[in-house]
Amino acid sequence: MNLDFDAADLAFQSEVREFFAGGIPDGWRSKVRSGLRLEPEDLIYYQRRLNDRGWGAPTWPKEYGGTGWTPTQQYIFWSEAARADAPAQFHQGLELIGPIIFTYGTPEQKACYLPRILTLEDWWCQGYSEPGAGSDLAALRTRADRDGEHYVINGQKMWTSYAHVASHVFVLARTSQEAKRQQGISLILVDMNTPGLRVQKIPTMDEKYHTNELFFDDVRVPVGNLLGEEGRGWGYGKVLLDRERMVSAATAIFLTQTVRGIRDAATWRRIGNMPLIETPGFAAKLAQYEIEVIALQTMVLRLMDDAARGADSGPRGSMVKLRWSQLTQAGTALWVEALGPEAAHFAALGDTGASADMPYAMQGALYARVTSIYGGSSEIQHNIIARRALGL
Amino acid sequence: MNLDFDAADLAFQSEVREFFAGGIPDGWRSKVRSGLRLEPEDLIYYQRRLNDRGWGAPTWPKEYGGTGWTPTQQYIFWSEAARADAPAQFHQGLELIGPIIFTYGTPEQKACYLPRILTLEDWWCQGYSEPGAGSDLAALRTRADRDGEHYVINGQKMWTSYAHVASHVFVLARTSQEAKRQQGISLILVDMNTPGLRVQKIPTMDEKYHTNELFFDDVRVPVGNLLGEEGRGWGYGKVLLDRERMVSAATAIFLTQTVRGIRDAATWRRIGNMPLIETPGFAAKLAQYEIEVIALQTMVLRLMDDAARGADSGPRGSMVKLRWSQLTQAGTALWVEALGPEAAHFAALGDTGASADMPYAMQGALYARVTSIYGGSSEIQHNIIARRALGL
Amino acid sequence: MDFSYSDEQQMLRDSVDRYGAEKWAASDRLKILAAGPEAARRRWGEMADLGWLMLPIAEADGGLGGGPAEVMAVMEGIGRHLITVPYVSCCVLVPALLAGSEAGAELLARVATGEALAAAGLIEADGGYDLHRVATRAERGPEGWRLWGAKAHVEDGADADWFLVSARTAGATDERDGIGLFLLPRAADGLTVDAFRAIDGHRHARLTLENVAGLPVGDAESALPVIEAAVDRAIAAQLAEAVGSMEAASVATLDYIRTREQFGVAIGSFQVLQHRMVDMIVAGEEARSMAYHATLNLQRDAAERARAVAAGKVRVSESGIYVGQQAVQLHGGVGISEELIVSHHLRRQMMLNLAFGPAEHHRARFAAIPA
Amino acid sequence: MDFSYSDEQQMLRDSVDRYGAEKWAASDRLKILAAGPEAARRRWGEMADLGWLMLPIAEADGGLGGGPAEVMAVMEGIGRHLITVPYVSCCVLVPALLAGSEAGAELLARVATGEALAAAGLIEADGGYDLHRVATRAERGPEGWRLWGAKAHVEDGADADWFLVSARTAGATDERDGIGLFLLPRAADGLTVDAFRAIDGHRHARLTLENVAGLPVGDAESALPVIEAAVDRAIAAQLAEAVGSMEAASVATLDYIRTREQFGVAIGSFQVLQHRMVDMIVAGEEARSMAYHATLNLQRDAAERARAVAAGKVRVSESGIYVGQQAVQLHGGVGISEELIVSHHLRRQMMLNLAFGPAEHHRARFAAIPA
Repeated sequence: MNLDFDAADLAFQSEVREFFAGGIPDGWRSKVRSGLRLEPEDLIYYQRRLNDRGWGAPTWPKEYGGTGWTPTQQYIFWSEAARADAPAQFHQGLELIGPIIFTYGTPEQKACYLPRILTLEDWWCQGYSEPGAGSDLAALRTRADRDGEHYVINGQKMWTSYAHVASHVFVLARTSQEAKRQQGISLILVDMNTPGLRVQKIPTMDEKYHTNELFFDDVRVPVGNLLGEEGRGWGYGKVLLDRERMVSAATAIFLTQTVRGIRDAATWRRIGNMPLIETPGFAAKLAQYEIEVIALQTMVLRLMDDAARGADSGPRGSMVKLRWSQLTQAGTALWVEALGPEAAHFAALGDTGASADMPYAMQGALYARVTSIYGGSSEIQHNIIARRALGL
Repeated sequence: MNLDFDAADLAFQSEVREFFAGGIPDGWRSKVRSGLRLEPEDLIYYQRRLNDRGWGAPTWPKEYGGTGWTPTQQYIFWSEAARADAPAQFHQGLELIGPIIFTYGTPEQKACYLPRILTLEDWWCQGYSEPGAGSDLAALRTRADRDGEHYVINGQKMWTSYAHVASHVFVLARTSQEAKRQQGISLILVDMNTPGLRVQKIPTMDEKYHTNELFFDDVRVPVGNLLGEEGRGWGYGKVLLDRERMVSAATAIFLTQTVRGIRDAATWRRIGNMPLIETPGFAAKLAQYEIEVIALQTMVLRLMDDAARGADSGPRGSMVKLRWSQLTQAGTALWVEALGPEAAHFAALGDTGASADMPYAMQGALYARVTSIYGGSSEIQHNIIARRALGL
Repeated sequence: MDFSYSDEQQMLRDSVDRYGAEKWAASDRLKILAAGPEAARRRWGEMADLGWLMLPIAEADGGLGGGPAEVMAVMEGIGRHLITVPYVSCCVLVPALLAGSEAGAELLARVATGEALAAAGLIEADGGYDLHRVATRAERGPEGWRLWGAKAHVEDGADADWFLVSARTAGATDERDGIGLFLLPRAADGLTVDAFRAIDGHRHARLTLENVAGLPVGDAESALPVIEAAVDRAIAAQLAEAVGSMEAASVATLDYIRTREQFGVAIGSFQVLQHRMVDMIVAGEEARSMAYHATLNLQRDAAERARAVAAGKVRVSESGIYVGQQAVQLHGGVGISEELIVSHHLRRQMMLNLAFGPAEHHRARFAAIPA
Repeated sequence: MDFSYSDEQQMLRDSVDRYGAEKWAASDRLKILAAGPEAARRRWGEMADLGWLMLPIAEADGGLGGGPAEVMAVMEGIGRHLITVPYVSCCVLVPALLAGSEAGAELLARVATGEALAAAGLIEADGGYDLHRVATRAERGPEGWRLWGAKAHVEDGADADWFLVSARTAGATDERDGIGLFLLPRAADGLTVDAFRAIDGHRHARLTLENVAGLPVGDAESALPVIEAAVDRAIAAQLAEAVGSMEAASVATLDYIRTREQFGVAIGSFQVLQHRMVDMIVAGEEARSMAYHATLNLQRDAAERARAVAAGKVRVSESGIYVGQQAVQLHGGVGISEELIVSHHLRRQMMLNLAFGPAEHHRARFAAIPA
């Protein structure tokens, strides 16, 4: 048992730290710390800088253009990124569809899609949820009917994040109406420019544009866009499930950024003659928050250690997701509290600006509410852990 | 809408305050504040003093020796009792079986039992729960078989509080084996001295002796001891249910005693040169606790107001029980926290005594854990509210 | 002791509910908030016509002399329907600050009819929401009083025609004595008004005062007791608003979990969601009790009043945010959409907590007042 | 980076589990606790024979030089089986205080074999658990050092043969410099030992010192760094104990809800209980992570060590009490009975929180150390 990095890891840490030193524009800081995504052009710029360095896909094997890093290296990389207020990479291509493509795709699909994910030339979004199929995804009704060399897709998808930016969408659709529930569902890759596909914004309470409804009206795609076997789409989700823990783990590492955001705001604001951060009440709250972040990050380290040893970490991925969403919510709320009266000044009416942290802290706090809903709600995570870990 | 008492109520308040002034022995204080029951002899002394004044049964109608008080008067009485560190009256006779007897009992039963409850000559305990029938009381298996002019009772009861002190027990038992679940259950009054009835202590973590198992081995009681109709025992519980809110309400009023216990301990203990109560952290915790107590007591006032107007207060009795148990637990835990290192000194080994508040605060904190289990656990209260108030 | 509304109060309550259902339908909310100042003035005029604007103004000041319970009856409805207007700031706080003053008589008359909007600047950047921490200075010169300083936040101040501002006429920044209250028009020379929109649609302001002429209201050296009492009234009114909003959010959520199906059954059949819904209802009952407690203590002495209002603020804030968050959570994805009303309730609860100081501030305030 | 026990550590862990299962069966617990001092000495001797008592003692001091991970392996088992012995106080804390000192060499040799029990008195009544708040005085006279004062709490001190006591040799009560550490036998003239039993069966003491002769250990003016480091070691050991206890309480609860029937079904089929059980498991995972974090930082510099241990203490205390309480709650009535083991785990968790300062103390300590 030890927490120390070996010499090679320490050398790697220096290398990464050097890469990030000074490389992150100041303007990203508040947004990044509040857990909000940067604008697409910024994410593309960031992804290409990483990819130029060979670090475009920290979790992919080398043969597909990934880094082939060990879990410890991944942890070091993400920790240093968090330390430098770098953003998390946009994950829908890198972590969701990419691994399915390199695991189940044809050689042509791999050659076509993987390099373009690394450069963010292709921006992928995920067409899974539907109005009647949220937590109960297996109730989905979108259909893909075979017509010669094409599938004809009809239906509606919901909560398709970044569809308005994306070039491609991966869709779960029924290719058989006989089979029930999970069976008869296939995974199909669709170019967003295909006729009949319409994107409609869903305005959300944080006033950021990040999610959409997708309408499929006789959308014809070549059968070559089927990923893996017909009717097996549901099963490919399992690959996702195994990698999902890495997505949660990586984002959990970035919570140290929120800590810095709170700390800066509470250092700046004064109550009488004392910085807020020195008042015992606030100091205790921040301490509690930092401690819970340390606990979560140590859970992540243990997950990484399991992964490195090829050990089964059971439902700890779900636990990380659960606690991460709670801490994202608690942290952004504490940040808003630190701002005091400024927190009521979300948007300037007229030509004076709001404070440096606003509106990001508040948007972060509002956006954070969805983290316990998406990617399997907290209630669903509880169900999963109860079933998998406890056999209940 | 107003919170003020009218002139008559104010006069009554003075009268009650005068009664309690100086009338409560100092030695009761710590025990009472920690929510622990006094020794039986003290409770008997207290009950008789009240009864001599005509205040033996604050919630009973006058015709049975009660006070006939309005809900407002009851509230005033309990508030003043709490203010004076008087104990809560022992409720199993007064609030549980008494009202069933005066509602469903025969004239003989009323004449025989009610006066002796008022004087605590008869000490009642409740034989409901069984090893296999806790939250699911309808699963009870104790049977009372008719044999001529007697019932012969066989079975086992559990969690019979104060059976070791009691002179009588009221028992729910099956008088019909055909009828299922709630049907075929009767309510029978049993003298604790009846042959075949055995009491066995259940040692509990608070190290106080308060509860027991009861073993019925061919216990023969006259059929005249049946209360109400045979097979209708379950239904009489409804009377209890309606009165239960008064038990919860009354005990909730006594939480101000716990506040005083915490306050005294935190005033006495010093951290460096400062009383604990002046440190911002503890002050905030105590404030939060007091505020929640105020909220609960205002809920109780509203319950009383409903009762005075004959309005249905819905499941607010369950809500009061739920919150009362949470606050009993939180308050006693805060008291233990206030004691600091002394809290580790539960019982002296040898001839030196422990601190004035120990072991009561700690026993209170341990005993408090059962308040969310007995009388319908918090989970059951949630079920009840979901069903009754929300129709879920 | 009586916790029921009188028939008249009940009628008032019903009328607000009718108005809210008609004019502030959830489905129209985004449109209403986006409408310009003219539409806002028109809506405000409707409320004036119904007599609500003059309701809290004392009879001696030309109002209807509605007491705390009448204000509560109105505010519950404002909360239930998320009626987003500066009612508390302009019609509860300002009249309480100006009550009986000569300086404010004319303004109150115009507030009562809806002709003028007024707001109060009482909070400073370093003041930690304490009303006695006033660094803004007022100096008496040959031509009257002049003010220098800044007010970090003026609740509902964005569109105000008049401002009431606390300023120090004597003593050090955190002394309780030496605080005056001054009235100034928006157009006053030397006054800069920065306006902001909050996440709940309310429109606030920040003031900078650079040698601004102000008319003193009442005693220029000891206005603090009046200010604290007035703010407690405003807070109590907002507690009732929070209770109304909680109720509406809970009703919407209960309807939703009864009808929304997942895994082939209504999600309200899942025990975990049932118990969560129960916790929301219990929180609502607690909040209602605390709103009553605070409101019915408004007319008692200063310490009792302050303790009751501070206690109310703490518990209602906690309950309100909890209910708002869980309403969103139980709705799942649609809970965060602009289209459904629940996220608007959450946003309002978050901002109600901040107005006149968050729960943390009032918890410390409560702790400092002997019982 | 490595979070797994080595084979040797795993063997140690298994051996404690075997011993616990054999000698500390839940069903024998009350009997064991009620047995007299002789039985206790016998049990202690068994642990000496197994080599556990000398495990944490440095090799230079004649021990096995077990590091933090070895101690953690032992402590998990002590927690899982609720082995109620003064192991942390006598075998972790005292050897860390005495490490390398001449004064303590003989005592350590006797601790290693189980012949002597020692305990440390470091906490004073007004000290708020701060180790530097020392009012007990030590004065050097012609015949050596004499001590005056009181120690409010000596963890596991009831049966100690020797006491280590902090005392001020210079400076004011709350200064970090001027603190010495002194060794005294229980029979010392002027020493009064009041003994107490805690709710978890541990036996503590309170000391009063009236002109007591004490042998200085190390530097009589700057023992604080050693004391703080030693206490952090003791705390880390207790974190592992808490984790073991949580694990056992959760396993017992899971077994219970799987088999206990109400309303015709196993209560583990109720979703609310399932989710509660999950929260217990998550709390246990968090606590384990924090115990590792604290333990593996013990050998880093003082600030890092203190921050990690304080953080561990906060989160493990919160998690442990939560798990203990819910274990009792999910068992219902029998949960509070002496007969079942769950309430014993709750009691131990409550007392582990208090030992060397509760979560509140360590939260403030954490906040005061820059990251």
